[in-house]
Amino acid sequence: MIHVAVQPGIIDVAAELVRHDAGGHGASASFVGRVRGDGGLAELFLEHHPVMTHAALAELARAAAERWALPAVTLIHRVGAMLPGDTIVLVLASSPHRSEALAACAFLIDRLKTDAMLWKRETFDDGRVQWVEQRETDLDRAACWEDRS
Amino acid sequence: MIHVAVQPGIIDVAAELVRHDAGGHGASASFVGRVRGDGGLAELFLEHHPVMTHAALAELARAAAERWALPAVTLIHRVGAMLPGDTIVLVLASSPHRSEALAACAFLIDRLKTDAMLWKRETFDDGRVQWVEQRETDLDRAACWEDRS
Amino acid sequence: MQISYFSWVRERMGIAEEHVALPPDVAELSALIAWLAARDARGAHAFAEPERIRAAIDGTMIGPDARIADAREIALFPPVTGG
Amino acid sequence: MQISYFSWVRERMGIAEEHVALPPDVAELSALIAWLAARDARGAHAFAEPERIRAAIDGTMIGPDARIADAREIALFPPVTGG
Repeated sequence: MIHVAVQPGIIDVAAELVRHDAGGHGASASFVGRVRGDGGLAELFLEHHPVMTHAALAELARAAAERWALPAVTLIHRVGAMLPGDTIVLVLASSPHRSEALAACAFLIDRLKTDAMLWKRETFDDGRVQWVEQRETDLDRAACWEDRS
Repeated sequence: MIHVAVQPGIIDVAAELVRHDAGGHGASASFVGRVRGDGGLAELFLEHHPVMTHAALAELARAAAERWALPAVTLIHRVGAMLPGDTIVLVLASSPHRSEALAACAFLIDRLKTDAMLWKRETFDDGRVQWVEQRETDLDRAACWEDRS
Repeated sequence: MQISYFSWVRERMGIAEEHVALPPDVAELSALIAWLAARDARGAHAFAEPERIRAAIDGTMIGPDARIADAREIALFPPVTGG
Repeated sequence: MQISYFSWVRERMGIAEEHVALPPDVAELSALIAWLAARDARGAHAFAEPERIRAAIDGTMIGPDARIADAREIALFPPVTGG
């Protein structure tokens, strides 16, 4: 089962785990990304495209499910205004075997950094506001999945 | 915070997530391994050493926390008799950054297959009982962590 | 043709989207960006560095040489920073 | 000296642990395994393939040439299959 969501509401990790695990998979890998309060961050705003963001996540989930023959993939991205500690993204990948689940989970988190139309804007305690710049390391990590089979 | 347990009781994944996430880490990777009912498996029994099993898991958790500078590692292994669908092992690794959390999670699940004194015995619906043999692929996966820095 | 803007491109343009009637010589993406940059001060600010601009036509990512004549919607935005 | 057995080694021996008084010439792990294999039918069954036996002295993994004279507890078991 593939479940993809782009939502302004809080990501309920426990509820998503229950939904995802309904099949009782042999191996489940997960990744949870949260807003860090580094450097006095007060708010993280995540802008998205009303159509393309969901389409990109759905395509990534489909690609991972096909590549590693996964019975279940969950990919949920929050958008809009968030506070430090809030969950931004949840990736769940399940398989009968651990190596497929772990690889798919890493693939999904790496690739959604570069493939999904999402832009982060940071607001700090002192009033500064800045859009996050794309990092070379993210591009490198995402690209390395192209070379493997 | 490092939390390691070897327990005959059910692993409460939701409760362990809450305990582990108390620090509000930027990135958390997890792995859940469950008993698969392949081939008519009726029961999985996991034998352990009363002292060495916990010591090995504690050493692995310590090594991972040190190698990737992790603020939190949880490593819980169930022992004794289990049914298909039961959770055998839970790995949680958190870091400010995703690559460290993902790498540590994969390291821990690979290495505990070869480093911890645990032995699986399978009982099938037709009454057959067999001890699981060590797999070369598990040794290879565990060994590959030796070469990386 | 509808053009939509995202992230700091949207902020610098001051609008999320607009409908434009393009001159016939604006046929590729690069020409559209140059035309927007020359149109007014907001465009000049938003598109001062064309190499930092990414684009999609009707939901598909495109390069600077892509023809835009048949597009219904063009999205213009900086490199993504999600996850 | 206490010897403890695990997994199918324990099942074949029929006991989880025992105390033994070793002959003075049984000084290394490999000699201990040969001695157990020669002692009775259960030992012969459990230790028919010494290359499949792993061991630890007082909580530390050891190889076949390790000296065992000073051990308090020796654990004998097959390769692990956890996770």
